[in-house]
Amino acid sequence: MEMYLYIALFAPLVGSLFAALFGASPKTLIAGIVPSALLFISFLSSLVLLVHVIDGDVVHVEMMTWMAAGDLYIPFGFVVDQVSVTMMMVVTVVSTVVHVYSIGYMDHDKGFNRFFSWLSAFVFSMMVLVMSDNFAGLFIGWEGVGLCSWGLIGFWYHKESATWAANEAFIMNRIADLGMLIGIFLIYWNTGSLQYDKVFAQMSGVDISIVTMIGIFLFIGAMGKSAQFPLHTWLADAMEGPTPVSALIHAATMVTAGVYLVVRANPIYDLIPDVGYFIACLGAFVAMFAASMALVNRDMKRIIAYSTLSQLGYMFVAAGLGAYWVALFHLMAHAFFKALLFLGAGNVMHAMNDELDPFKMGGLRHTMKGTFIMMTLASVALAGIFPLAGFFSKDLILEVSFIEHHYILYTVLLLTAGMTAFYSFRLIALIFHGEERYKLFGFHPHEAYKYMLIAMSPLALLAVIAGAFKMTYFEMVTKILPMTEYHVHNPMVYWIMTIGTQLFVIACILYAYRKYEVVKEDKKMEENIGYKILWNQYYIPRLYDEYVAKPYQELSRIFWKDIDMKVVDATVDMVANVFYKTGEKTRGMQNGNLSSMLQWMVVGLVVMLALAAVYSIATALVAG
Amino acid sequence: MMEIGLNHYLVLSTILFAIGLLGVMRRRNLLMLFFATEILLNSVNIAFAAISHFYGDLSGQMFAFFVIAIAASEVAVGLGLLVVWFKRSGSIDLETLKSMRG
Amino acid sequence: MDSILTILIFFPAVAGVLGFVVHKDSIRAYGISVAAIEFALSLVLWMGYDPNVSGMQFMESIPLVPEFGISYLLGIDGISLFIIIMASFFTMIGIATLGDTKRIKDMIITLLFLQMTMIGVFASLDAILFYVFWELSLVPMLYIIGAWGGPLRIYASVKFFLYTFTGSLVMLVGMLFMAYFYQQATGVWSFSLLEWYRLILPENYQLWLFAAFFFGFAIKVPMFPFHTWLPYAHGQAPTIGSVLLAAVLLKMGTYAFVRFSLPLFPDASVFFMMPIAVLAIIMIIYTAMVAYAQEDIKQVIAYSSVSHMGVIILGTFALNVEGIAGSVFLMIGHGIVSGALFYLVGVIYDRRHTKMMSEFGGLASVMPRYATIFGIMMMASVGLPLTINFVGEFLSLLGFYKQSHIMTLIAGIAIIVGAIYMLAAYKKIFFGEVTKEENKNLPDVNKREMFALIPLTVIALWLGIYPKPILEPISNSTESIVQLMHDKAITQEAKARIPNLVEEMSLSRTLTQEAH
Amino acid sequence: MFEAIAFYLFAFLTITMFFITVMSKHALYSMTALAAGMIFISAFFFMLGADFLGAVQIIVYTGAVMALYAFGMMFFDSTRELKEKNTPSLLVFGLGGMAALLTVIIVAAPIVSSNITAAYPIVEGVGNTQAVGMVLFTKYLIPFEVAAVMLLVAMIAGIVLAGKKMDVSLTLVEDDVIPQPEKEKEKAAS
Amino acid sequence: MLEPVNISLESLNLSTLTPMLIPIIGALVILCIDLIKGGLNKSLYVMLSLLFLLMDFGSLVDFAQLFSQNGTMMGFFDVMLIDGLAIIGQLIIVVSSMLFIPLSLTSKRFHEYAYPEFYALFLFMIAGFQFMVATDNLILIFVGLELASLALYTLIALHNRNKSFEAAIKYFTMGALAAGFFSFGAMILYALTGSIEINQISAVLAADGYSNIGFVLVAVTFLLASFGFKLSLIPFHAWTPDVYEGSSAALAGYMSIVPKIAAFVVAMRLFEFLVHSNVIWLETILYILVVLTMTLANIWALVQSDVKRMLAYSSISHAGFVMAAILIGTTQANSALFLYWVLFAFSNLGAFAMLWVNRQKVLIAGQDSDHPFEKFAGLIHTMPTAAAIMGLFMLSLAGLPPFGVFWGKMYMIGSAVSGGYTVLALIMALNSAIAAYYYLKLIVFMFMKEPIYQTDKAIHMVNASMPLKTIIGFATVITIFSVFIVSPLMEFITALVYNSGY
Repeated sequence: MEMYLYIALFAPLVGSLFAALFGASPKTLIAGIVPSALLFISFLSSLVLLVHVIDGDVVHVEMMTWMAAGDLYIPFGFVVDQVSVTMMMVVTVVSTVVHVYSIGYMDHDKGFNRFFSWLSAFVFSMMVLVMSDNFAGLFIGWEGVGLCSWGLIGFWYHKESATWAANEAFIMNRIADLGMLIGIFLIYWNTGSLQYDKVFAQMSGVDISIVTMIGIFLFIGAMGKSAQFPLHTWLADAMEGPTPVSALIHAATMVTAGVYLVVRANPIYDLIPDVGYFIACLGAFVAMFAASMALVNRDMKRIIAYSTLSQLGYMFVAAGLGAYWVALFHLMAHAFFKALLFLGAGNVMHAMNDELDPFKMGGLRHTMKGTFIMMTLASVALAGIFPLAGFFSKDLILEVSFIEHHYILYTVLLLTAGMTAFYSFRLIALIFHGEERYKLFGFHPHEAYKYMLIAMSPLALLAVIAGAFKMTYFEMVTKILPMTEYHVHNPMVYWIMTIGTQLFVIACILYAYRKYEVVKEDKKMEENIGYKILWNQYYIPRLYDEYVAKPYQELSRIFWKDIDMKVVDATVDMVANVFYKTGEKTRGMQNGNLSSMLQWMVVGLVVMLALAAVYSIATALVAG
Repeated sequence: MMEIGLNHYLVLSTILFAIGLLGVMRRRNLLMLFFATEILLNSVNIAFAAISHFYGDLSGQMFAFFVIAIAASEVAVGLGLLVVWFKRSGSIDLETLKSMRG
Repeated sequence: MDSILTILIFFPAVAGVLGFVVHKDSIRAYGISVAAIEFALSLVLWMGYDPNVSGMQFMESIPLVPEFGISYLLGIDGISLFIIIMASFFTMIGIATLGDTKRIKDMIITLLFLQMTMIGVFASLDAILFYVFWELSLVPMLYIIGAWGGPLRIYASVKFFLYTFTGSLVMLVGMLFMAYFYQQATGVWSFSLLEWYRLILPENYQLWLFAAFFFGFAIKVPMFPFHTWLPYAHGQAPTIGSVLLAAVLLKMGTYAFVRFSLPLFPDASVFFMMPIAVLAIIMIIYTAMVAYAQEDIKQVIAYSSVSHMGVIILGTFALNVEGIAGSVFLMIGHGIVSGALFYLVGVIYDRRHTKMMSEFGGLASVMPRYATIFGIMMMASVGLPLTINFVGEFLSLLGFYKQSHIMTLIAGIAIIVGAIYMLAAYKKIFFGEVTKEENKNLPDVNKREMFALIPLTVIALWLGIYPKPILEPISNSTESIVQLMHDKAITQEAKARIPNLVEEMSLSRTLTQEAH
Repeated sequence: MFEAIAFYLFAFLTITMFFITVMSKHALYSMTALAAGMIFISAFFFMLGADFLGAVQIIVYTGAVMALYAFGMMFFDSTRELKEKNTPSLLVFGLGGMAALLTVIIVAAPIVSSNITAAYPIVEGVGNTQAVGMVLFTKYLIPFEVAAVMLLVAMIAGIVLAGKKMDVSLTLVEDDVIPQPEKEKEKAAS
Repeated sequence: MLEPVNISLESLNLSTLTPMLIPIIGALVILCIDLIKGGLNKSLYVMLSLLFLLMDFGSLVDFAQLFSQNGTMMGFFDVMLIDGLAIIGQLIIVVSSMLFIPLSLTSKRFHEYAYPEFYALFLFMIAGFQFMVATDNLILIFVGLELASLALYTLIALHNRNKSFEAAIKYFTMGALAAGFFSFGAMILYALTGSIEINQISAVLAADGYSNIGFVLVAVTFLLASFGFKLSLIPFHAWTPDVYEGSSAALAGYMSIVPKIAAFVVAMRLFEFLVHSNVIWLETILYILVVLTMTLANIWALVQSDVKRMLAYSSISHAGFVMAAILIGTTQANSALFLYWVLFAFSNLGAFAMLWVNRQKVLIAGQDSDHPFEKFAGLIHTMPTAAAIMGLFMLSLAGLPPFGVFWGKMYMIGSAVSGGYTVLALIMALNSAIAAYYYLKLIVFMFMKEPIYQTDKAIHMVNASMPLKTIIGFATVITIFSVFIVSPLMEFITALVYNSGY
């Protein structure tokens, strides 16, 4: 089994390096095919491991020492257990699809080879992240995906906005990483190890306040990667990257790393339900918050990004409430349909020459049938309509919050579910239905390559059927996660809830269709203050820009020009200048005149005599 | 007051020495400056002789003797220098000795 | 093997003297061969080094001034070994990749002398001998900056010299005091570090001596607020000067902290730990912000050096094995990375004769290989895991976390602010459209430059992934220092702050046994 | 009594003379006053029983030194009134006065010492000259000889400095224009 | 009647005179040769002087051995005092003279070397200094000092140009004043103790318990002023830069070494016992003098535009630095003084010799002194070796290890440290840093600037000749490898100083 583990882990790396060989040369198809094939191999190995692990076995290897100093001992160790295998499956499946899809999507791009190198490198980092058996290894992957995300968001580096977004994403993530690092330090100094098993085994013996700190700091790390408020702004801006990247990184895998971390560290969070509750609240808040922004946005990818954010909020609610397997399940389901949604959006963008405003589209269902079907499927899944994946996973989270008696959370999540349905179908309606507005702008849409659609189809399939695996999954994953089944015991309530929710969601969908089937300018709404707030994303980006970025820049300049140059350095120069100036000023004493020289001698004599007189008088007085 | 002791001589010597210092400081003519240096040495000689007398010890007189010898040789060298300088510059005024400074 | 350290130190110097005879057309080949032999010798040293011994190895001792206790005492441990290797390595690639330089003969001979002093500093175990090399290293660097530097080169070089010289004179007074105390205690003069290690001083003496040594070391490091010579020196120095300055010369200060301040004055180290940590944090954050405001790419890297040195200082004053080993490792890491970054700036400077970031933009498409290597080095500098700097930074911060949570939290901002200025600089140079006509046809890195850059890149990654061969000897040697400090400490606080490894070692041994 | 009167008289005279020496604008007055002052000093020597010293004082100073100065004065043609730009006199007098005052304050105090022993006591009945000669040629023979060498040096210095050879400076002219020494000239001629 | 004096010749210990007699005889021989046959080449006189100095050196070595066996020797009615200080002092004087005298073998002709009297006076001067250090009789000190000084004034003037006369006259006049100070100070001491021998004086003072402290202080004040002049302590230093500038570089270098070491030895004899008597005043005064001299001289040296003048100020500063030894007063400090001075002698010899070989007779346009910094600009391009050697001497003078002066500096600061003068040690260290600036200035000019004077005339090395180069080479070697001579030197010096009771 170890061999499969290594294959699953390193195949993407090999792919990345292979593509990197062609990094500086013009487009080479093989640079796309080989990494894709390798990823498929990685997927197969993961599958083998899944089959192996599903019965409760765990594959654990220690490849080599990484760091050892003093008592610290960190190996490159990898573990394939039920949790990580889930993630591996998600990662390999989605990434294989995205790779194949990208061969078509990036067809005309100059940076084709570079793209695959980065993309495979990302997959490798993600695999390290999920497979590592210790926090340090997790951190490697954690930073690695950050790096690749930077490279991929800023992939079109000639665009100012892209590079800006890349840097923003990296820096935001770094802020969170600091929290994570501190969490790791705390773990090390309190347990003497960073290996998951050892840490968790000792955790119960650690002072609860420290466990709380650990929980908080680790969660700060998770907040950055999963773009939770207030570190969420980067995710929307990250849409500057190529769409496959958004599908893979900013929907399916990387952003869910935070959820994975919380799930992975469940023995810690189990000890500190208060922190868990906070996580859940924040999750619910973000779910609502992000969904609200998606309601009015006019950028196709940003809408989907906010939807991702919103869904991450859901996952955190589940994780925070201790329903780790639910969170993980939603993570998986979400990965499939959200990636599908993004890839569909990619097709649309391709067709529309990278136009992102859905108000300039409309009626595309005729020219892009395949895409239309798949995106609609994905949206239905996202909205949580039975029997698609979203229903099983998302409604479960609603149930969890209900069962745990967090009714406020429940209400928030329910409302958010409605909003989700609304904005999803607003998008579908705007893109695929109604008039063919694009003609006004002179676009000539066309369907994407066949194989791109074929590549997407596994995702579509999974988006449809993933819910069916719920029980199998439950049994597998609860071998290491807390085995809590969430059932509303009163069947009456259960049915009312389920059907009610379904109806509510469908109502929202219908409202969205009605409202956006025919597009008309609604000035009144746009001048509404609520609309403005939402449209400006609650003014948070501007806030950050005005009150963080600009002051930082200004302060840096002041530090340099005014403090470093005018105070610190000037002081040093002043010390030197004092000596030099004293010399310049007093060298006149040596005026070459013999009389003054003689007088100086006498001055010296007289001064010494004066001191002598003072001293001898003083001695005389003391003696007398 | 009327009993002349060693201190009287010392005070006298000091006063003379101070006059010599005064001259050294204020004279601008090199020759006259040299006069002042003679006063310095002479004033000391009085004190040496006096101490020698009051202590009944000859060393002081010896010292004074050598001081005279030294004064004499200084005059020779000093005048020699002045002569060359005068030949060069036509002046023995201190003001001419200002080519080096700073 | 017995006198390999002597050979290592004086071989370049002798070669430098002989180099005067070599014709200037052939001097480059001569320089390369000498430096390569020297590097090979340093590798031989590594071969012969026994990583399991934590004490000094390859000791040589010849009394120089026995009346005053000065001797020619050499020896290395895991801490100095790798810095020596790094010094010889950088000299080698520095000479090998020297561009078209005026008066190349003078340059190469100067570099060889510089190499002697660099290695001498790290191999000396006698305080005066150490001081000799320490001061002597200023001269070649003065010449390199002053003769081959930019427009402000004279100001920069003189400032560099005088500032460091002043600091080290105070240090000299400290050394003399130390020797005097030793003489008071034992009746004989001695400047041997190993002898000094045995001396336990009262706390107030320790404080004063620590301050005196600190002054010398802090300027060299350079620590805030003594750092302002560094941007000038780097800004004006030729590429090779900056590379060696950043890679090796700055390490003298931090190395000296580990070698002198900590084991000699454990109580003072504990006493001053927090103030120094505050300084280190100011260095980290403040200079990172200053770096962000720079317009000249070289200045960015210069200030980033200061910022990184802050982390090294912090790790050193963690006073535990993790922290100190981390900081020593970071010395190597920072040497490799900042050396490479300075070299990279030199590459672009050779082509465009400007270092202003506003002159560039969009170079990623013009010079993709260059951009890639720069990117890797930048990420290493930012401290990405699996690069060399991460290991050091992680261990340093980890170590200091034991001493102060909140300080480490603030110091950890390093990873944020570091990313900010580095990414901003990278963006300005490499991203965006190529706007300047001159930049459109810039040649990518050539073979000679690759000769320097490839090994550095490989090392930066290799040691990030597999630091063990270096980290293990460092850790071993660090353990003996920490144990020495613990044993010597006299105040309760110091005893508490500095871990006692004798117990812990057994504990860790059981832990590792469990792990296997 | 007589001693006191003599002391005060001569003290007054010497001080006056030297003061004139220092203050006079005329070099001639100045020199004359100096000579007079020195003769008055010799009076002190006689009063103090240092007859030999008194004689030497008169001979050396008034005889030799003053003669030298007189020659010098003639050479420098400085008999006329001098125009001296004097330094701010307050400073000069202040310094001189301070020096005198401070020294006098301290020196006026009596010396208390019981440990003073005369190394070369003045023996009653022995002529001063004889006694001086005795000491000078035993104990102080070396200083005496050194003083002789010093006088030799002074003589050489005087001769060399005032000599004709100083008129053309070899230091200032380039080597190729230096007049060749006689011998080489001859060689060149032959 | 006086008793006739009967003295056995052995008790006179006439041999104590040999070291001084040799140069005197040498001088007389030179004068005689000149009388017999004039117009002989200067090389003859140089070599003769060298020979006599060599003999002198030999006799001193002999004495050093004798001293190690028998201890201090007194001679000639206890006028002569051959103790360790005298031996080291004389050795330094004679060896320095031996190194400086060949500097007159220049390739250019200078006025003073045309005189055989120059060499005679030179040897007389050496004898004078030797007398100064080899006695504790104030009279002999005074006479020796004057003998040397008068000869020195003449030597300066013999360079024969306006500046040298100016220098000689300034030196002479101030010297006369200092002589007055010395005699006044000696007079007070005599009045106090009835003796003019230093050990006697100290014995009487100690017996009195320094009861007449006012007198002591006045005496010390005057003596300090007098020796302050010789040692060029501020504010008695004013002659130094002008005299150095006015005289030839060779002589200036000589003046920075030999007269000062003689004065140091005397100062050590005079003040050491007072320092040990815990007179706070003296300690304060010396402290102030030392610090002022070090610091101000350094500060003034910073702003000089002529290298020789800069070196003049630097030598003032070095003297102040070394004067600290007298203040500290321990055996270590006193040994450090000599060690420092020996090492300083070599570096300074080298530096001044380098200036000397650079001396051109006719200044070119734009040059207003013999050795302006501009003259050395870009020397590394034209004469790399010369530049490197000059740079080396500058670094040594700056106290950069491992070159000569560093060891002296280190030992001196070390003695300050062990003498309990912490602040002084720091001031000394920081002053070295200030000093480094002006030494660097020359290095900057030589190594980092382009040549400034565009001229076809050779202005560097014009005055060089084989002997000069040899001397410079010798100084270079000693400066570089000084670390190897420090140990034996220190052993030798410490033994001598310690056995003399200092």
